[in-house]
Order: sequence, then structure tokens, then C-alpha cells
Amino acid sequence: MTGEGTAADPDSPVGEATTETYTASVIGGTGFTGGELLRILAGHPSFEVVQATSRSADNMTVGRSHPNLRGLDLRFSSPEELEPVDVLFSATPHGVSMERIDEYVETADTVVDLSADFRLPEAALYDEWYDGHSAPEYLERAEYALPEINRENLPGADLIAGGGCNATATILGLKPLVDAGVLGPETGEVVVDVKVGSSEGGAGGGAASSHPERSGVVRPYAPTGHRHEAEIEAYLGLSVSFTVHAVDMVRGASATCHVFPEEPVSKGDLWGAYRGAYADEPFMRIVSGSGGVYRYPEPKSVAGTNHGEVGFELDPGNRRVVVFSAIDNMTKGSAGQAVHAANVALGLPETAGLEFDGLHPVGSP
Amino acid sequence: MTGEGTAADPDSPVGEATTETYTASVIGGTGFTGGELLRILAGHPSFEVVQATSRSADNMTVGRSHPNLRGLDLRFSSPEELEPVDVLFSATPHGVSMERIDEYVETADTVVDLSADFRLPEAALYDEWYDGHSAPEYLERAEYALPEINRENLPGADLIAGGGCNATATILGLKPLVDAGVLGPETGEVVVDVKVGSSEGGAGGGAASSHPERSGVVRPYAPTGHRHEAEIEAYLGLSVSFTVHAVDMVRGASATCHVFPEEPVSKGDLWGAYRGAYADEPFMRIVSGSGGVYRYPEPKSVAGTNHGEVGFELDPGNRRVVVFSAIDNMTKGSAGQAVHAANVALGLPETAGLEFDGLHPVGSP
Amino acid sequence: MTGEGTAADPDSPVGEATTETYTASVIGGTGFTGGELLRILAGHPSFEVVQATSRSADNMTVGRSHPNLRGLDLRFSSPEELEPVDVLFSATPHGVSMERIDEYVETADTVVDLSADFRLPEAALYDEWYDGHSAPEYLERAEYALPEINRENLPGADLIAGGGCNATATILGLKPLVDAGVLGPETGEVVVDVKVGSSEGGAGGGAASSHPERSGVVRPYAPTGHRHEAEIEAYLGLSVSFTVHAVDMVRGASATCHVFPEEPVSKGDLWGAYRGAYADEPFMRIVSGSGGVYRYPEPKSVAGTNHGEVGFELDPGNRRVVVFSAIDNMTKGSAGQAVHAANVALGLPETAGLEFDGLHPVGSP
Amino acid sequence: MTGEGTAADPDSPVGEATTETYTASVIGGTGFTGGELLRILAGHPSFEVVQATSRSADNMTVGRSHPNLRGLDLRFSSPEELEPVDVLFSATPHGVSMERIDEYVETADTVVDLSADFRLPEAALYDEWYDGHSAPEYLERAEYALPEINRENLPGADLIAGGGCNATATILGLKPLVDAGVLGPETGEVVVDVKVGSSEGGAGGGAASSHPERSGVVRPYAPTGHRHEAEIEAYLGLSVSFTVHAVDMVRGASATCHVFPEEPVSKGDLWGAYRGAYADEPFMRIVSGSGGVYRYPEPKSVAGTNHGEVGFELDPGNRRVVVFSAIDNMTKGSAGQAVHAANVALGLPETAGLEFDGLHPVGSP
Amino acid sequence: MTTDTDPLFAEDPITGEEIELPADVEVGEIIDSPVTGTELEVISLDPVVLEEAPELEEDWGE
Amino acid sequence: MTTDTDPLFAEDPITGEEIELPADVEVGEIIDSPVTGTELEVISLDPVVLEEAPELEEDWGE
Ligand SMILES: NC(=O)c1ccc[n+]([C@@H]2O[C@H](COP(=O)([O-])OP(=O)(O)OC[C@H]3O[C@@H](n4cnc5c(N)ncnc54)[C@H](OP(=O)(O)O)[C@@H]3O)[C@@H](O)[C@H]2O)c1
Ligand SMILES: NC(=O)c1ccc[n+]([C@@H]2O[C@H](COP(=O)([O-])OP(=O)(O)OC[C@H]3O[C@@H](n4cnc5c(N)ncnc54)[C@H](OP(=O)(O)O)[C@@H]3O)[C@@H](O)[C@H]2O)c1
Ligand SMILES: NC(=O)c1ccc[n+]([C@@H]2O[C@H](COP(=O)([O-])OP(=O)(O)OC[C@H]3O[C@@H](n4cnc5c(N)ncnc54)[C@H](OP(=O)(O)O)[C@@H]3O)[C@@H](O)[C@H]2O)c1
Ligand SMILES: NC(=O)c1ccc[n+]([C@@H]2O[C@H](COP(=O)([O-])OP(=O)(O)OC[C@H]3O[C@@H](n4cnc5c(N)ncnc54)[C@H](OP(=O)(O)O)[C@@H]3O)[C@@H](O)[C@H]2O)c1
Ligand SMILES: [Zn+2]
Ligand SMILES: [Zn+2]
Repeated sequence: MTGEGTAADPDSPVGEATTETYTASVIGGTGFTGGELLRILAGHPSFEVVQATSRSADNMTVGRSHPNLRGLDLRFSSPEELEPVDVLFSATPHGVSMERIDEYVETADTVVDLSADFRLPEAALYDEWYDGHSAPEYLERAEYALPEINRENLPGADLIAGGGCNATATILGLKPLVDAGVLGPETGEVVVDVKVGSSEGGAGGGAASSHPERSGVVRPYAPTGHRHEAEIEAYLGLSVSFTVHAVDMVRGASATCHVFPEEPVSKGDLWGAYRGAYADEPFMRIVSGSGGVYRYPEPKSVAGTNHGEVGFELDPGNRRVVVFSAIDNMTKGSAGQAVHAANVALGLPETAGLEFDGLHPVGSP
Repeated sequence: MTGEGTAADPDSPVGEATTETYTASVIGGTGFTGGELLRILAGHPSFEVVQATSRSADNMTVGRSHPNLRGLDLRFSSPEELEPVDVLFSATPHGVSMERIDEYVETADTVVDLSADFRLPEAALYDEWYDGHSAPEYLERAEYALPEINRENLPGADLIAGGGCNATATILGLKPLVDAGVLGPETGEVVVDVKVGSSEGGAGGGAASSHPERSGVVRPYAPTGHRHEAEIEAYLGLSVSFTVHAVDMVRGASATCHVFPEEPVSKGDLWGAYRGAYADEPFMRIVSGSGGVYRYPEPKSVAGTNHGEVGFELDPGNRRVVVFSAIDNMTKGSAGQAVHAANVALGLPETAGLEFDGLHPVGSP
Repeated sequence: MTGEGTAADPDSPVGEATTETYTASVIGGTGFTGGELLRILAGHPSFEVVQATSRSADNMTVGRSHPNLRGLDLRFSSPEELEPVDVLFSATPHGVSMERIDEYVETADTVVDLSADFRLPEAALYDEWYDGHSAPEYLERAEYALPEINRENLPGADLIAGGGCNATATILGLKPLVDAGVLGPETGEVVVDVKVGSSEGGAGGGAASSHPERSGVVRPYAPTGHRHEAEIEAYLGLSVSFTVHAVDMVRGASATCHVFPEEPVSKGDLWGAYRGAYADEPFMRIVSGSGGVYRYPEPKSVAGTNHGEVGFELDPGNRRVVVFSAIDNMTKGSAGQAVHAANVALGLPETAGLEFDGLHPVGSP
Repeated sequence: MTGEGTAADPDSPVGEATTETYTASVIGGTGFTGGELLRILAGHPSFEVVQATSRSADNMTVGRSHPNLRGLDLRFSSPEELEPVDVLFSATPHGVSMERIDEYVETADTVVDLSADFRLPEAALYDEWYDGHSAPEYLERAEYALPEINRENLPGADLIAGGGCNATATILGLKPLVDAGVLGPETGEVVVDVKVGSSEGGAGGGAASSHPERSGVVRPYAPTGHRHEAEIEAYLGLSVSFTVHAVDMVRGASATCHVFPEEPVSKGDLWGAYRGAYADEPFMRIVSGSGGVYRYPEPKSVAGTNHGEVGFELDPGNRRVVVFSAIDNMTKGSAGQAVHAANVALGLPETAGLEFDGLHPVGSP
Repeated sequence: MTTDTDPLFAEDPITGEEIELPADVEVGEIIDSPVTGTELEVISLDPVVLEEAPELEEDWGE
Repeated sequence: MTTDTDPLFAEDPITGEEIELPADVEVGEIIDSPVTGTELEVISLDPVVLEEAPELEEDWGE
């Protein structure tokens, strides 16, 4: 193992830790989040990518799939022949990791899985929302990746489960209200109306995601019954009414949460709740009625970054709190979150590899 | 008056009515909805446009502002010198028509105003939501333009008030539930989450609507307190929690309504309610879980047309009904609605001038 | 035959002709240009669509594929069982029509093919640019569809070959210069730099045309050697240097032609050439340095219509003429051109079914 | 001066140089390129931004204008009160810097101007292409910023003139052909057909750049006579036929150059010319017929980065070379180029602050 | 008229309205309802019985 | 290091530059050149000979 001296290692002073280099591999390297992992890890001071797998582009350069990575001297290799690494990142469709998890944990000290396979805490939930689980014994061992809600359990974790992008946006938006007692299981209906970009669908595509059909849409794609409801309930402790729309952007997930607190709240209460939750978070920003063009959270403002923006507004009658939350589904919503969690797990500086602050102006990111 | 023989005229057989020609003028002809009115009226078998006004482009050809109307042999003239016409359409910013309404009704037999100036039934509402009203005596006389909810009062109306685009989308989506008794003032929270295109802002523009800043957005532009809430309450009899987002399209308004009925409803109940309301409506379509790419209402499917699409889905637990509603803000949401109402008022075939069925594929319409 | 009384029929006065109804079928009805044909024919006063074929959506409603046609009471049927019709429109990929042309001409009095199969005048050209031709005996019989350059040969034609969209844009842009003697085979290099929307690729799609990859591009997709060069040479009598780029729109083809005449020309000469060619054309517009926002030809200005816009500008030193040409690839560039040609062939009014004038504003059409 | 120890300073070893910090100011900080400068400098290891000016947003936070810079603790101040700095970057409209250049050079050791004010080598050219020049005595002193063509003259330069974005794209594309003798003043017509995003127009905007009007366009915005022709001629030594189109993206400039060499060239010759010119350039990539989706240069592939991509293709008859060149107008085309030049001038590592490699997938960047 | 055989009629399983089907539909075939657009499976032909087709799982990723 | 075997080197058929190939390439396999990005076919292995792969016909319609 090259990665001696993680923060979990008591012999290793933190200062030194950042000079260590951890070897890493990415399973599903041709995919969208796989490419994003490769981009982030390639620029990360403490990681060296030694393998990226693909079945369809075996032996091709990584830059052929991801033009931004043309400078990377790496070729895809088969997922059947995994090299031992310090950290294995897996970015395959749901169902693949649970089949191969025994092999993964043998191959790597730390496994970070971006799929839904280890996100939910109990096998019964996989029976209810998915097609069951083939390795339920790992579910308890897995730690949810989102540091804003699970930082304390990440150091030393050896199996980390990345959050779903829509769930991440929602959880980040509502968690401060839950923590502040404004919102709880008994509160009454919470409506979460989500708008997402086309990269959420992955590189696979299909008729509905071809450019002529997918351009310019406001398309209800998960009217009800979206699986992220289960994840939100698991981590917020409350059920939400969840609807997802596809809109014309490539990156980004934006959740608008409509909350009806039992007790009236003031703007000051809300600022207190959100500042309390996020003032010290390196990636969270509260954007709530500022001046200029960008007054509330927007996917554009965080595109390409690991930032999450949250903001809120009160209905005139104070009976409704509207919470806006915006992330880039490819970074904060998946690959960035995964690296952030790995940073915490290994005792690295939290923002390592994730410093990019985004662009302005930017089109449909 | 050239328009002798409207359907409101008992001497006039319907068959003959459509061969009559009514003269029309458009106040605010350089604007977006003014241009749309001109487009529709130019292709309408029973209208002849004799005047289109502009202060900023006085004496210029209409085609200079609206490239699709280059074939129209018409120049803008000053709104200060109105020609007598059968029907005057006004498409100016809020506040202009109420100042000039005395003049308008003298100039024309029928006045159709697209602004908010005559939409609300009482002056008090203008005090609450706008800056008051300078001609409140016209409010009772004005008829709301949307035929789907006010058809019976339109024939012979001489002052017609076009609906707001977001209100129109919402009202069309929820009206069948109200009529079927699924939804009422006592029902509990109704969340209406709206997504709109950039043409809603009119031709004026500003920093936030420049292409670099406005492209690719999901931007909360009216988080709470949108004025269309008053209009919805006035015509549906219930208050809604209303939030509007700007998304990257030019035309289109899409309302997602989250409703929590007190009594459980079935899909069959919903189909019954919507078929009952809209099966005979010439412009309404129910799109609700069909196959293919376009399974629910989408602005793309109705872009450029006077169609409205509505659809619905039930939460697995049947505790929530999600209603989707999509219109083109420039046609069904304003100019098309206005002409539709004028058709009804004058006894013309309802679809006259509004037959365009839209395009496929189409980008960001 | 239901279509008695075409203009080709000497007994039939023109006035009466338009009250005749011709039966029509569309082969390839699920495709993009097939859908466009169905849209146009459904609104055409003289056509009745009796069959639309699909192998993949056999027995499904047409509206399932084309949401704008949900009002059409028609289901796809198999292309293996063709019904006899007056006019058969075929919109299949290159190579299909040449295999079935014997059957087509037996089934219908008039065959209009939108593919490349009968566009080029000689079999040798198919050997050079395609994979040869299996029914070369039809090549001479076929008439090129574009009325602006072949109107005189269309009346009574029984096999009509629709032009390629990029070729159409280029030919419409350059033809007036050729006719005026400004441009000829000896002129020297003519550079044609084309920008096209994603609908050119058809409904099939592929990795490069998925929304995430195709959005926001300026992508050289045919750097050199595009097959439309052959078509342009065949109908303009000169070879051009042709390069095609994909840009972010769905509909539209825009050709910028850079011409270096041997003799200096003036703006007056150019206006003369273009007015001479197009002043009487029902679908052509010259847009060349007008005021306002839309000063030169743009795909947006003609989106959804059968209009073609052309314009030009002179280099300060008068050594270069730049010609701009814009069409909608789905209408003027294929389905609209086909119906226009059929109108001419049958003696119908040229603009029948093609009156739609487009929208303003419109996004990425 | 805080910036002691530049590479130009013989006492300073290179290794140490990068630990120095230079103070910097940005004139025109609310603008698009001003914001881009601030973004790059904020992430640059050797710069500390001490002032950003604005007249319209004086005393406001930088993050209010540029949401990606919300983390930056800096407020705009008046351009009338400049603080002494090591490097002053100016990003104002044409004409401002020439009026204030005396003051700038007194305030800073190094002045980097992004406008056109010092790009052209002679006052006569400003008379011909602009409205003359008010400080012609600085023209000889100014060094053109683009390191790929002027690296040797940048070290120690105290007035640096950033290139125009369209000129930069063109020069980068054609320079290798000029150097290899394939292209020269006598070659014959060189057509340069450019496609650009909306950020080229700056933050100001106007009717033509409002979202509804600017979306989805292919719009000839500089048909002929673009001022960048002068710049290209000045640095390539040949005149080009230049036409610029606006397309639907925010960032990006793409130049397609059509060249007709007198002597036939082979693909090998071209690879030799381009590899010779750019193999060792840190920011240049040759993308020319590779596999996958991204086969030629595209603005998407370089969006947000300081990379330039060039590629080429040969016409079948070898009579034409088509050269494609793509940059981000905001980075390689202005702010990135400026910092790159400053890095060279000060002896810093060339890629310092410019390491961002871009995103995949990315929408309309 | 598209075929020589008589048109088929059936009850739409969702709305109960009478709908027309192509004359050549077969048992097991999926067709869409002209009223609701829903995809229906042909369960039997004499009489014609239609049932809502199991929905295509179309998860667009997470 | 991704394999235990020695890396393979070959001459890029377009630029003549030496390029490195994965150790497990096989005759007939298509790989892309790290210099030009062009897709190359492995013609033989000892010595390694590469040739430009026939271009995918990718007509996007007309
Ligand atoms: N896209 C997002 O925004 C997002 C956000 C959060 C979470 N996620 C989750 O992240 C995972 C990846 O999503 P994505 O969008 O990146 O998907 P994607 O673009 O479709 O990529 C999937 C990758 O997995 C590989 N793969 C597929 N099946 C495999 C198998 N059986 N064995 C090994 N490799 C296999 C594919 O490459 P080859 O076929 O070449 O091997 C490809 O590289 C999913 O579980 C998704 O739910 C995605
Ligand atoms: N856009 C929509 O989707 C939509 C939907 C529903 C309802 N509406 C309503 O329709 C109305 C028009 O909206 P729009 O989007 O078309 O606006 P717009 O594009 O800004 O056009 C406004 C028009 O009014 C003219 N105008 C402005 N002030 C005037 C005055 N004092 N006297 C006479 N003419 C004046 C302007 O032209 P000159 O300056 O040249 O005179 C311009 O032609 C508004 O009330 C709006 O709320 C719009
Ligand atoms: N798109 C344009 O802008 C454009 C412009 C000018 C000319 N064209 C030409 O028009 C033709 C159609 O283009 P498109 O863009 O509409 O293509 P498309 O969207 O791919 O549609 C092709 C259609 O043909 C059907 N089809 C395919 N193979 C067939 C076969 N062997 N027998 C019978 N039907 C078959 C397909 O339906 P099923 O698979 O369901 O049968 C589909 O309906 C092409 O030749 C194209 O070059 C297109
Ligand atoms: N955009 C591009 O892609 C690009 C590429 C290459 C070169 N350039 C060049 O870079 C320069 C800036 O372009 P841009 O697109 O960033 O423009 P922009 O967005 O319009 O910004 C111009 C900036 O200059 C300030 N300003 C204007 N007049 C001023 C004055 N008289 N004194 C002081 N400050 C003034 C403005 O702010 P306040 O009004 O708040 O003071 C604003 O911050 C131009 O010369 C342009 O030609 C631009
Ligand atoms: Zn788009
Ligand atoms: Zn756009």
C-alpha cells in the first residue's frame, strides 16, 4: 500500500498526510461520473490514477472519451482485471457494484461507490424500491458520502456510498430546517420539485435524450415514485412528495422545496438555521435574496464545482417556506461528493482537488 | 362598422358570419405579444389589421421588428392617433390600458386587453397586489378571456381581459379538479411550481435577460408573492402556494401542481374529471402517461400553438395528485387566448386563425 | 384515382383544381421528415393522408411519435403493404427507395422521394459519391424538386427527387449569381461554409447526437467531401469547397458562401441579380443589411416555414461577395420543398399547405 | 514593489520565483473579461488582487457581479483612484486605455491591456480601422500578448496588448502553415469563417443580445470588414477574407479557415507543420480526425480553459486545406492569454493559474 | 379506409369509452389508446379485451 | 505500471514519432494514437506495425 499515513493512521501527522500519494482506480471510466472522477483525481495533489476501466473502449486513451482529459497519459483497461489500489472508485449503473463488492474490498483499502447500491441502510428498502440486494451484509458497513450530514462517520471508513444527485440537492436544502426543528416527520406535506440536466441520464442515452427531442424541454420525467424518496427519508427522517423534471441544461440539479411549518418562522430564524448549519462548511453557500442577477441558488452558479447553494424565501403570510437548493449533479451530486468523502476518510484537506470555483458567464453548463 | 353580422347579431346566420371581415388594431405592436397578435390576425380569415402602434418604431415596417411578418404590408403608427376599428387589441405593460380605456372603448366595439389591467374582479385586489386602479368602473364590465372557464359570458362582450400566462397554465390544470370536487378552498396546501421561458419578460429585456446571463438557467424569479396568485384565487376560488422559475426556453409556461385531496382518488376518477372538462374543448389535450418520448404535458409539444396540455399522476400512496399543465405563454397564455376569446365574442368559429398545430422536432421553442 | 382534375388534366380549370382531393401516403412516417410531411399534408386543403408507414411503430398512433399530430386520426401501418394512392411521398434513408421504386410507381401516379436516391442525374455520380445505384433507369425520369430552379419541368412529373438540405441552401444562395454571370465554372474558389441543426441527422441519433454531447457545439461534422457537393455541381454547374458544421439548434441550415468574382460587382448589381431571381418567388426573401435585430438571413427567421432567405454583403475592397442563405432543413430543405414541388406538379396553388409564416420570438427552433 | 525576484531579475532563481507574490489590479472588474481575470488571478499562486474597479458597482462585492467569485473577499472601487500595483490588467472597452495609459504605466510596473488599444503596430492602422489613436507613442513599446507567436519578446515587457479573440483563433490556426511556407501573402484567397458565443459582446448587451432574440441563432454579425482583419494581417503578414457569425453558445470562438495552397500538400506535411509549431506548447492541442465524438477542434472541448485546439483536413483533390481552430474567447481569447503573457513576462511558470482543463460533458459553455 | 376488413372496436380499459383498433391487431400486441395515449396490451380478440401494458422501466440514472 | 509485461513501442504511421502501446494489444485491434488521436489498426506485433484504420462512415443524414 502506497498510502501509508492516512489520518486514520495514528502515526501520521496531518501535515505530512497531504504529501502522501494514494493510488486510485475508476471503474466505469467512460461514463459521465467516471470521467468526472478522472478529471478531479487527475488534478488532486494526493491521488495518482493507475487504472480506469471500460469494456467498450478497452485500450483506448481516456482522452478519446473525455476531450478535456486529452492531456492525461492513460488508457482504459478491462474491469475484469483490477489492479490493487488504495482507493477504488466505482461509477457503474445500479446493480453492478453489489455483485462485485467482495472483489472490490479485497482490491482496495477504501471503496467509494457512486451508484445506489450501498446508499440505503436496509435490505428491505432495496426490496421495496429496487430489485432487492445481493450483498446486504455490506449495507451496515457502508457510510453515506455526504460530509455535510455524515462527516463524523467518514474518517477511516472503508466502504463509502455516494448520494444520489437529486437526493443530495434535497437533503442539503432541508437538513438545516430539520436540525432547527422547523421541519419534522409530523410537519405535513413537503413538496420537492426538482429540475435536472441531461447528464443525469449518463452517457448511454436513448431516444428521449437525443438532442432534437431533449432540447428546450420542461419534461416531467419522474412524476411520482422516484427512488430518491427512499434515500431522503433515510437521511432526513421524513417523507417528501417528490417530482423531477428534465430541463435544458447538461449539468445541474435544482430542488425547490415547499415547506409548511407548523409554527410561524421569521426570516431571522431561517438565516439562523442555515448559518448554523453551513457557515463553516467549505462547500456550502447561502444565497438568499441578494442583489444583482444571481439572487437565489442556481445550477449555473455552481456548474463544474463542488459547491452547493441553498437559499429560502417566506410567503407573505409566513405560512410557507420555499427552499432553493442547487448543485452540479456531476460534482457535488456524485464525483465531487465522492472525492470530498474520500478526503475526509483519508484525513486529507477537505477541499483538495475540489478547488475549482466555476465560471462566469457560462451558458447552459 | 365593417363587422356587421356577428353571431351576437341575431340577424346573422353563422355560416355567413365567417365571411365577414372585422377591422382590428394592435396597441403595442413591437412587443412580443403584440407581434404574436399581428401574426395570428394576419392569418385569420375574418380579421383585417388596419393599425399597429409603436412609439419607438413609428413609421417602420412591422417586419423590421418581427422577421416572420416581413410579408405583411404594414407600418407602425403612433398610439396617440387611433383609428376606429371593430376590435382593438392592446398589448402594453400593466397600467397603460387603464389610463386609456375610455378612449379605447370609444374607438372600438370590442376591446381585448392582454395586460393585467382588467383581469381582477375588484378594485381592492389592485390595491393589494398592484398600485391601485384608475378606472375601476370597468372591472365589472370586463370578461375574463379564457373560454375554458368563461365561455358562456364572452358572446357579445365588449371588454375582454386576457389571462396571465402563469395563471392560465395553473387554472387550466386545476379547474377540472375543482369542478369534480376533488379540490376546494378547504383542501389544504396546493403547491404550484411554474417554469417559464424568457419571452414572458417581454421585448424590453435587461441585464438578467441577456443571453449570457439567461442561458441555461433554472432561476427562481418569483419565489413567492407572484401577482398571478390573485388571479388564480379569483377564478378558482382557492389560494395556492406559487413559485415561478425561469428556465432555458423562449416560449412556454409549465405548471406543476401538487394537490393533496382529502379523500383518496383513483386514476379513473382523474380521467373522468379531465375528460369531462376537456373532451369537447377544441384546444385542450390530456397527456397523461402515454408511451413514446412525450408522455406528459410539455411546452415543446404546444409551442407556437393555442393548445393547452394537461396531465396527472398519482403518488403510490394515492395521497398526492400531481397535475402537469403546459402552454405557450405567447399564444394560449396571451395572444392566442385573446383571439380565441374574440372569436367567441364575435360568434366566429373558435379555432379560426388558431389552427397551427406546432412542429416536431423543435428545439427550445 | 381520386385526384381527377389536376392541372395536368386539360379538362380541369385551375379554380376547380383546388377543390379536388388527392390521396397521399408517407413512407417513413416516424422519421423527422416523414413527420413533417404528415404535418404539412394534414393541413393541406388538397391532400388526404391515407397511409403512413413504420416498421417500428406499426399500428401505433401517429401522435405517439409526433406530439404535434396528436389530433390526427391515423395509425402507422407496415411499409410492406402499400395502398394505392395518388401521391406517394417517401422519406426513408438513402438506398431504400431505389430498391422499391418499381413498386412505388405502380402504387402511385406521382412519387416524391426525399432521399438522395434520385437527385443526381447520372449513375456514374452514384458510383463516385455513394455505393452505386440499383435502378439507374429512373434517373433521367426524375425531376429535381426545387421549384426555384426547376419549376418548368415539374408539371406532370411522376417522379420527383427532393433536394438535400445543405445543397438547397447553397443552390438558393448562389443561383442568382450564376444566372447573372457573376459566378461560373471558371470563377475560382467558392467556399461554402454551412451550419446545421441536429434534426438533419434524423430521428435515429447516436452517441454524438445525445443532448449532453450535442448541446452548445460548433462541431465540424463534414470537414470536406460532403456528398452534397455533387448535387450542387449538378445543378449549379460549378464545384464548391464545402464544409459543414453542427451548431446548437434543432432546425435550420445556414450557408455562407464566399465568392470572388473576376470582375468587380457593385451592391446594385447584386440587388439586381437577386431581385431578378426571387422577386416573384412566393417563398424567397432577400434580407440584406436591413435594420433592427434581423439584418441578414437567419434560420430562426424561417424556422417551421417553407421560406428561404438570402442576402449578401460586399468586402470593402469589392473583391469578395459573401452570400448568406438560410432555410429550415425540415421544410424548405425537405418536406416543404417536396410538397411545393407536388403542388407545382399537380397544378395546385404553389403555397397550398405551406402558408405558415413562423414565430417571433422563437428560441432555438 | 512587492514582486521582487521575477525571472527577469538575474538574482532570482526560477524555483524561488514562484513563491513571490505580485500585487495586481483589474480595471473593468464588472465586465466579462474583467471577471475572468479576477477568477484566474484569485486562483493564481503568484498574484494577489488588491483592486478591482467599477463605476457602476462601486463598493459592491465582486461576488455580486460574478457569482463564482462569491468566496472572494473584495469590493469594487472607483477606477479614478488607482492603487499602485505590480501588474495592472485593464479590461475596458476600446478607447479607454489609450486615454489613461500614462497613468497606468505610472501606477504599475507591468500593464496588460485586453482592449484593442495597443494591439496594432502603427497609428495609421488605427486611423484606418478605428477612430485614430490618442497615445501612438506607446504602440511600439507594446508587445502582443500571444506567447505562441511572440514569446521571445515578452520577458520583461512593461506594456502588453492582449489579442482579439477572433484574431487569436485565426492566428493560432494559420500560423503553422505560414511558418511551414504553405501559406503566404501571395497564396490567394484565405477565407476565415468564424462562429462566436454571446460573451464576446461583453456584459453590456442590447436588444440583439437579449435571450429571446439571441437564442438559437446562426446570425451573420460581421459579414465583412471586421477589425480583427487588421490584427491578423499585422501578425500573419497576409490578408484574409473574414466573416463572423453569432451562434448559440456563451463562451467560445471557432475559426474555420479555408486555404488553397499553390503547391499540393499531404496530410503528413500538415502534421509536420502543426506538430512542429505546437508539440511543445503547453496550451495547444492538435485534434484532427481522431475517433469518438470529438474529432476536430470544438469550443466545448476547451471551454473555461486556456487551451487552443487546432486541426485540419484535406479536400479529396488536395486543392484545399481546411483548418479548424477553437478557443474560449474569455480565456485563451482574452483573460487567460493576458495572464499567460504576464507569466512569461515575469518569468513565472507559463501554466501558473491556468491549469483548469475543462469539463465533460458540458452544455453550451 | 385502410383495410378491407371491418374495423374493430373495444372498450378503453381506463375511461370505458369505445375505441377503434386497426383491423389487423393480434393478441399480445401493444397499441396505444386514442383517448388516453396509454399503451394497451391486446388480451383477447373475440371479444376484444385490452389491458394497461406494464410500464417500461425507464430510469434515467440517478 | 499497469501490467507485468514490457511496454510495446511502435512508429506512429502518420507522424513517424515513437508511440507506446498497451502491452496486451492484439493483431486486428483498433487503438488510438496518443499523438494524433487517429484510430490505428494493429497489423502485426513483432515488430509492431500500425496502419490508419478505415474511417467509420458516419453520415449524419442529409
Ligand atoms: N450522472 C449523474 O448525474 C449521477 C449522479 C449521481 C450518481 N450517479 C450514479 O453513478 C453511476 C454512474 O452513472 P453515470 O451517469 O456515470 O453512468 P454512465 O455514463 O452510463 O456510465 C456507466 C459506466 O459504467 C460502465 N459499465 C456499465 N456496465 C458495467 C458493468 N457491468 N461492469 C463494468 N462497467 C460497466 C460503462 O462503461 P463500459 O460500458 O465501457 O464498460 C460506463 O463507463 C450510476 O450508478 C448512477 O446512478 C450518477
Ligand atoms: N409576454 C408574455 O408572455 C405575456 C403573457 C400574458 C400577458 N402578457 C401581458 O401582455 C402585455 C404585453 O407584454 P409583452 O411581453 O408583449 O411586452 P413587451 O414585449 O414589452 O411589449 C410592450 C409593447 O407596448 C408598447 N408600449 C409600452 N408602453 C407603452 C405606452 N405607454 N403606450 C403605448 N404603447 C406602449 C411597446 O412599444 P413602443 O415602446 O414601441 O411603443 C411594446 O410594443 C403586458 O401587460 C404583459 O403583462 C404578456
Ligand atoms: N432530416 C433532414 O433534414 C433531411 C433533409 C433533406 C433530406 N432528408 C432525407 O430524407 C430521408 C429521411 O430523413 P429523416 O431525417 O426523416 O430520417 P429518419 O428520421 O431517420 O427517418 C427515417 C424513416 O424511414 C423509416 N425507414 C428506415 N428504413 C426503412 C426501410 N428499409 N423501409 C421502410 N422504412 C424505413 C423509419 O421508420 P421505421 O424504422 O419505423 O420503419 C423512419 O420513419 C433521408 O433520405 C434523408 O437523407 C432529410
Ligand atoms: N469579451 C470577449 O470575449 C473579449 C475578448 C477579447 C478582448 N476583449 C476586449 O476586452 C475589453 C473588455 O471586454 P468585455 O467583454 O469584458 O466588456 P464588458 O463586459 O462590457 O466590460 C467592460 C468593463 O469596463 C468598465 N468600463 C467601461 N467603461 C469604462 C471607463 N470609461 N472607465 C473605466 N471602466 C470602464 C465596465 O464597468 P463599469 O461600467 O462598472 O465601470 C466593465 O467592467 C474590450 O476592450 C474587449 O474588446 C473582449
Ligand atoms: Zn440547448
Ligand atoms: Zn440556449
